[in-house]
Amino acid sequence: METKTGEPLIHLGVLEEALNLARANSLWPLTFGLACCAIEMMAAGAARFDLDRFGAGVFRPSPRQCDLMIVAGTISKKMAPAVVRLYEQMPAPKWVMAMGNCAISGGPFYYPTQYAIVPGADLIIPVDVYVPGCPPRPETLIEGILILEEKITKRGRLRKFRDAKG
Amino acid sequence: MLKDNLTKALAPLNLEKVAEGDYAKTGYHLEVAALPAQLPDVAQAMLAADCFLESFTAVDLNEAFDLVYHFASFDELCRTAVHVPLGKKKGMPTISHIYPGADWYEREVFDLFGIHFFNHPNLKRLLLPEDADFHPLLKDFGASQGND
Amino acid sequence: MELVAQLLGSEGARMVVGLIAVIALVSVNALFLIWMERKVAAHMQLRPGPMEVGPHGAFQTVADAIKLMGKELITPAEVDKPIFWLAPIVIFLPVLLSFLVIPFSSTWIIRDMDVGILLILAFSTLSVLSILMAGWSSNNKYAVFGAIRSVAQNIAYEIPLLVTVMSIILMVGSFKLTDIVAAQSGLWFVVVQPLAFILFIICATAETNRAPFDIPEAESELVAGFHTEYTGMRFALFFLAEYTNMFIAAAVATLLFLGGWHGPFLPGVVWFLIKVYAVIFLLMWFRWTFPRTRFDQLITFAWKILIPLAFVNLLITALVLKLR
Amino acid sequence: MNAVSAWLTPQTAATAAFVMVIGLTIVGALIAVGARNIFHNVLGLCVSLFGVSGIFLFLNSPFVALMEILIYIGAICVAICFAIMLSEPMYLPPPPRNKVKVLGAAIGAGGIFVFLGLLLKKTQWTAAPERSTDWSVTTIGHYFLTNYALIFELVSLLLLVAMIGAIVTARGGRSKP
Amino acid sequence: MTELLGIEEKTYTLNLGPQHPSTHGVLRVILEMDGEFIIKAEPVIGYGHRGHEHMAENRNYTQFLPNLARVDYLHALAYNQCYCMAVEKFLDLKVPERAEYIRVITCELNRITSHLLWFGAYLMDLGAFTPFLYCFDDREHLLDLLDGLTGSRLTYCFFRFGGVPIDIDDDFVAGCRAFVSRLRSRWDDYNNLVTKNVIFINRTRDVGIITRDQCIKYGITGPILRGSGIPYDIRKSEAYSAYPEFDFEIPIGSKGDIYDRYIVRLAEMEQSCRIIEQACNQLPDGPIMAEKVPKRIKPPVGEVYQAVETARGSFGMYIVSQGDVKPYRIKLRTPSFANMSFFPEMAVDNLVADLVANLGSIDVVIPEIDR
Amino acid sequence: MVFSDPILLGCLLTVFLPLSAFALIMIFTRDNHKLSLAISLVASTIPLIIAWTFFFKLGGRAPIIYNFDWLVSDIVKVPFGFLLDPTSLVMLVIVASISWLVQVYSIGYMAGDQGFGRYYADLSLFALAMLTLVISSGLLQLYIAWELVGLASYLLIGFWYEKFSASEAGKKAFVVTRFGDIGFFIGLVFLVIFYGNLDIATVNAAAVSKSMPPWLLTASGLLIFCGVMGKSAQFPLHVWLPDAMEGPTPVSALLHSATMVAAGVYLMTRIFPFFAASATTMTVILVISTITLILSSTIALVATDIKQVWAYSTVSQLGFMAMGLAAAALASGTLFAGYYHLTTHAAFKALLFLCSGVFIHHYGTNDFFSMATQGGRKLLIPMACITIAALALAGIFPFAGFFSKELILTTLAHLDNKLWLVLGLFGAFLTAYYSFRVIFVMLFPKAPEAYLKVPGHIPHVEDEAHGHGAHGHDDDAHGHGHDEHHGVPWVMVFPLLVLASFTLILGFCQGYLEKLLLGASHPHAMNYFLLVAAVGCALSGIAMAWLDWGRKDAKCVGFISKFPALQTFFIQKWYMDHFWRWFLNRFIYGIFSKWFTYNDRRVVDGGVDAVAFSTVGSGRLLSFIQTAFLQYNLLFMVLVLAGVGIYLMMGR
Amino acid sequence: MLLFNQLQTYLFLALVLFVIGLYGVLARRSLIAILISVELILNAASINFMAFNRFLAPHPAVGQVITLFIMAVAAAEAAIALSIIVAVYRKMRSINVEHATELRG
Repeated sequence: METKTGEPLIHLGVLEEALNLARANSLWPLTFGLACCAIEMMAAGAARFDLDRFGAGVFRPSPRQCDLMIVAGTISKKMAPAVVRLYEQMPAPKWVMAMGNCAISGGPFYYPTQYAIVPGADLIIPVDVYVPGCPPRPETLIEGILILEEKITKRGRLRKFRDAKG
Repeated sequence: MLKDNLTKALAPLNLEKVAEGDYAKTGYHLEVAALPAQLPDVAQAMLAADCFLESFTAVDLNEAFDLVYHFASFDELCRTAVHVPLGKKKGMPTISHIYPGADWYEREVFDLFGIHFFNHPNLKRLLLPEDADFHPLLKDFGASQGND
Repeated sequence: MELVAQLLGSEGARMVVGLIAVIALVSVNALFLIWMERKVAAHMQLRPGPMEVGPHGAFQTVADAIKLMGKELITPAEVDKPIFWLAPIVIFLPVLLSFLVIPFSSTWIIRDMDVGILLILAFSTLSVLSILMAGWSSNNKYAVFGAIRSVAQNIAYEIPLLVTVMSIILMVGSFKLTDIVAAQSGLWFVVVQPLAFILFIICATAETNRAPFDIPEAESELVAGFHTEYTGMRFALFFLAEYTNMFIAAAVATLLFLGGWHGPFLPGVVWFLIKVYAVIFLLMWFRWTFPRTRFDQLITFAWKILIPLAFVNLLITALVLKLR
Repeated sequence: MNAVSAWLTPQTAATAAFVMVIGLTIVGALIAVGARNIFHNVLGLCVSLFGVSGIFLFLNSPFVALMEILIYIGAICVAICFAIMLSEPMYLPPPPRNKVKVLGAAIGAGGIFVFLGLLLKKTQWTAAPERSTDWSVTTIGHYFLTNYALIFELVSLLLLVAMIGAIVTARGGRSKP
Repeated sequence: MTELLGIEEKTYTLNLGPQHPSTHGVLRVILEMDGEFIIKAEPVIGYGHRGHEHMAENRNYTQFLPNLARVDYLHALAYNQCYCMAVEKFLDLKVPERAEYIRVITCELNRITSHLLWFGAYLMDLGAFTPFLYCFDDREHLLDLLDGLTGSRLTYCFFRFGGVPIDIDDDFVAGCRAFVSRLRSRWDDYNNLVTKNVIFINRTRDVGIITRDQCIKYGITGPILRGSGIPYDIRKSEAYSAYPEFDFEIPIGSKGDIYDRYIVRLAEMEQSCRIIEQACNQLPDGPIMAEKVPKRIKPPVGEVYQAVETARGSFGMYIVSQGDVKPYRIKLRTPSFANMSFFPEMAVDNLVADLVANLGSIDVVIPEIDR
Repeated sequence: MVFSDPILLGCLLTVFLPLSAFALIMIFTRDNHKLSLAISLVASTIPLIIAWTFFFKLGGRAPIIYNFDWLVSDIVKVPFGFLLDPTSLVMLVIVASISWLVQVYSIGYMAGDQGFGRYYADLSLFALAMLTLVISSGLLQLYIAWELVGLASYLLIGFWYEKFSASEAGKKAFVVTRFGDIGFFIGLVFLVIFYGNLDIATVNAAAVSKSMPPWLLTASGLLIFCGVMGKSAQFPLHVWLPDAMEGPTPVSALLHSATMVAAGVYLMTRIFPFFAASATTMTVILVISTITLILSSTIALVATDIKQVWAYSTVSQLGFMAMGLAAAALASGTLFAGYYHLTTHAAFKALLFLCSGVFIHHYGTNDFFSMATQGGRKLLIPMACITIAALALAGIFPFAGFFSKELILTTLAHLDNKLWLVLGLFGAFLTAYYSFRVIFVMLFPKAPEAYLKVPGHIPHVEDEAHGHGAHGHDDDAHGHGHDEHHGVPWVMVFPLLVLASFTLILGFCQGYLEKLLLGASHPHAMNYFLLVAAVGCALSGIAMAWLDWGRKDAKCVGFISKFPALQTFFIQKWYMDHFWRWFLNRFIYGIFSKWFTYNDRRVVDGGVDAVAFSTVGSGRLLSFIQTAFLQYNLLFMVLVLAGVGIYLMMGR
Repeated sequence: MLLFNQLQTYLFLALVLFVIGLYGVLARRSLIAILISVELILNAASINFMAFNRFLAPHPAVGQVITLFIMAVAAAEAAIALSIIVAVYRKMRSINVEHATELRG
């Protein structure tokens, strides 16, 4: 008997889809900022941009209650173990977003004799969405979240989902 | 004038140099050069004149270090730069008991340059992880470390 | 004995139906309240709040709830497992039981006990115990902190709460909630006992751990307080219980001070719910307006101001009643 | 169907509930005394007290049952938890049991059990010839202020003294400078 | 007895951070506690260390300019200005007056964004959520202004050696005026919501008092220093750029507690508004770039120390040049580093809640400490 | 009910306003001086108005009694309630007025004190207690108020508790009065056990109708008089009152001269028929009060502290009142004489204290010789007032004291044994002498050296001051240094004027008061011999004082110095303090410690000697049980109990 | 006769509770555990009172009144005991009774 790895044995069809839809529409990020990008992340949650519109505005301080880790800023080598640990503390299913150039690749700080930073979050934890910018504007972050939702549901968020169905 | 007072106060210490600085060019009102052993006395004199330690760092001159202390005052515009030449592999007396604020500055210099400070209460790495084995601001760091 | 027989006899069906209704109410109410809280907060903060999931984000909490059900339940290695598992259930049970005696209108009540108000008060004290269980078993310093704070706070605020309620009971001469409401058919007790009402609201805010008294879960200090280590559905139960507790506190305030189901034109149930949600709105308003108090200031406030005031209020009530 | 309904009378249901309550009481008490972890002890006590409260319900007094929950669980147990958190460092392993003491205690308690059990068995309990049926809370309140007024005052005094005593004794920790 | 049980002390350690809601980024504080009281607090920094100073030695002077905005991303323009002024000192460049005015206007706008952010974030530390959103709302209007001029929202890199690259127009000036009047209309809201709030006053009054002596010993600067009643502001004392031409005051506190710092920051926003207003009114015409700026920046051998007043205090740059295109050594004297080094003394014998209040009142920007 | 009945509402307000003021100030506003003052003043002004309204509206009417059930059982019935009859109304007016005046006066006297708020809270507590005492309808309620008054007194005496002597004095007052109160309480218990009722009206009626057994009357009467002895500072429990002068002077005026100490005498008038029913009791009272009168008058002769003089004078006048009451009972007279003296005494003694307070406040010393040498007479209004009060105290026409003293002396004259009358007259002579000793010294000061010979007088020691400097006052800030002469604040002068006018008026209200109290006025046949004798005694006392202290070349030593032994005896206060110390040591500590010593020597030492060797072995054996491991002891107990129990059960 | 309608049931239950509590008092080391056991004993007494009240007493309020008194006393006892425990802990850093032997002569 052959099963493809990563595929569940039993597909629960509609139920799974509904669950994914719920997950996509309720992405609770971790209150966790590393550097400059954290400010833009805060701005995204604040009045003008309001991440809460998409259900992603519930910033939880404890990793145990989060779905989404937004790596907002440079990961220093000193910080890297803590980031990994936080990621490990999050309950599955969980997603990671690399926000800003530093988290994507080390950004402006990466050069031959750089000794202090980890050039890219994906070197230590799996990243689902990359949001470029230095720092990315809040709109970009929102776009990143929308893309992540698409990735989760394979179709997009609720409105798109409905349109696609209909 | 604070500058004159300081000159007076530093006179008995037999420092290498106590001279007026060129504020327009360097931003200093007073330039001082001292030997490592004299530094605590200089700091004491500075504290007595109500100056605060504005900044402290080292410069790696390849063959030796140049330690630079900047003092300034809240009451009057008067910045004093104290240069202390220090040979490689030599230690430096701490002034953290005079200026508690110097504690972190000295730890930083220890961290980045590897300069040891005598009698420092808590001399361990400040910015880099505890287990790091290099001092990045040494001029030969790039050569030895290579790429990462 | 007679009482127990009665409990399980003809009343049995009524209770079962009631319980089912209560569970439905609790979940719907909590979903609605969380949505309401997010909307209220958002509008106070110059932003729209949840908008995308359903009309005006109405299904937002549904999505949250479904998501939480689908999350991994992590039991950290160092926790005291049985207690860790039990705590979310224990926090929920007394909350459910309290609904047994709440009269939504003169007829909509599962069981009109003689000591109804006492039942609510007694079971509301149990929530502290579950918070303690949760905090202690988590084996996390922040959680223990949250638990200790919660206990100290609850001990301090339970006393004025009980004393305040006593003054109402003294006026009515009955522990029965329907009697208390019936006594307010003319004048609501909030008019007669304004001080008691204010004290009650303050204590209820503290009892439900809401801002500005939310120090057991003070985010900026204790991460998430006693439920720092909880994930998924277990965490959701704490959330659910918090909002249900809020409902109960508001319901008791309505019953004791705001005339329960009394009101013109509309049916009693509607009036009752309107009042309850108005009180809840008040609590939300507090939360989104005030900074958090400091722990010692909170305790000092209770012991030095609330408790004496509550006793003075009781004393005056007793005197007026005796001499009337 | 008939058999089931004959079996499922209110009486049997009540008996089942009673057995459950007793079970709760005794199991709780056993946990309260037997468990090594002090926090489990307190929780056991809570369970046991919950059972006792149920027993009071069976004994026709919902008022006392609720007071039991309010005072014993809501106040005393919580206070005990509080004391645990304030005093015993929770991360220490429980001390080993002293076998002699445990054995002695078991013998002593067993002896008392036998003694009182015999006493219970051999005593003839007779009810009062005339019994009132007034179970209301009002009457209890009335009794507090008439026949038992002195005890009431004494208990009030006791509580006051206890409060002051507790404050005085437990005071003297660090305070905010 | 204690030996018997193997307990030496009843204190225990609590790790605050590196991820903790109140540490504003990646700071770790190791606390030794007795109950809720802090016996000893030891900050562990370096979680945001990116090696700016090392980078400086590997870049030429112009290449290093954008780095400054990442050191203190909340008041980037002041850092820009400091660096530009230091290099200008080296090269003996005279910046045209209009450029100085533009620098002052943008720098003060940026200072207001920084203080607004502090205001909101601090109130969030104290558990009040709504002021945070209010501040961000105001801040967005400001960011729009700066965004239009500089092309970025946060990490500005706007000043050049010898002036500014882009001139401002009347729309910008009108926008500044509109913003100033808008912000002034908000003071009432802020005061009613926060300044007069009993809970807020109780939590901040007489907490975290800093004395003049401590300021000197630790080199504390900025609003904290002024909260302790010392009127030290580099904009006045060294009077760089166009600052001597404006009439503004240095707000100071009396007790040196958190509330004083809060009041000082609020008053500073108002003073910034005054400066912006005056600058807009007196804006001179003329070039915005100095003449004969060399294409290749290659300062002579020597050293320069330049200080400016940022939102967090005195920022100093110490540059050593060996006559190369790359700086030989750049030392960034950041205000939060000195301010934070006082934190252990400030935290001791307080409650955890006060620790949060104290930490917030320092207004730390972690990358600025860690560099 | 309460709102429909203004009288009851008035009573309740009278009691609960001070109570709420006390609570409010103590809990909330203690640190806010102005607010505390406002609260306290409101809470004393309204009772004042109520008291006067009651006095005029209800004065002539039948007693009004409100009784509410408090403790009810089959055997005992203890109500709480209010009794408004002429006796209580007059006292109510006195208490309300003087406490109001003192509160006003204290605004000036206590200004700037750190404990200002606490002071007013304590005053409110006192007002609560005293007003309750006055209008309570039952003896138990009265007893509770009585103890509360003691508590307030303790708090106020020890108000400056940082000062050792003040806190000691507070404790002394508390303990000594408790001594008497034990008797009082036992008396009440007697009454309850054997009679079952503590309602004042019922008790009085029962005593009059002889439905109470005579032995009970005597026994409980004497026991209750113990309480009076404590509170009204009768011999030998008078020792606390002079020490109580450590409190602030307004407190001395209010508590320790006018109202609280009069509570004892008030209690006697309250249950006068009950007391009067037993001649034995009354004789004992007469003896004790006479001793008190003479004893304290003689001590007052030599006191140099102005407050001490008035304190002993208070003790003697209280004795005088008690004498009047006792004599009236024995000669089947009425309570009017004693009660009238209580009234007038309240006015002029409060005046005396308040005037002295002005001097103390101003000069920062208690020693009246020092005041005099510093120019005390320059404060005109206080000087005039203190002279008026002293005239009243000495019993000079037309001041209030004249009439009331006259009345008591008349009552004494009705007794068969004329010795009492003679002693009373002697007391009057002494009173006139010592009061005018103070007045003359103040009015005609000599050079400071002239007073050096006065025993007890220590010139220029400012640390002795009660008022200022020593108690956290900043002399410079408030300018109370003795060399800075400035005006006295009007809030301190106003009460003086009010009281002075009372002192003048009250004498002529005799008829009105008598009618009010007794229902009818009995025109007294003027006993001219007595009149002449009394005024003569007073005048000769004054003349003697003039010779000793007033005239230009007076020797300033006092006639008493002719008898050095006697003088020492008086200065040592009749060795009463020594007596008490000896008594305590001998009987209280002595007995117990002896017992313990005995136990130690015989049981312990002897035991050791006798069983020295056997203990080693048996001790080892027993140490298994006696390990102080509580649980083993307990286990042992349980095992024994179980064993015995099972054995018994088996046997059945 | 139903189980819950018999006096004996309740008395026996109280006895069991009492014995468990007694065992705890005798065997446990921690002061808090002893306090817990004492609470059990008090509850056993309360059950007895309530049972007598239900089945025997002339007036059903009396037993309830006494039970309430027991609760009050228990509360006072707990308050004092706990404060003592905290104080003992502060002083000796232990709440093990076997360590609290300063009374030993």
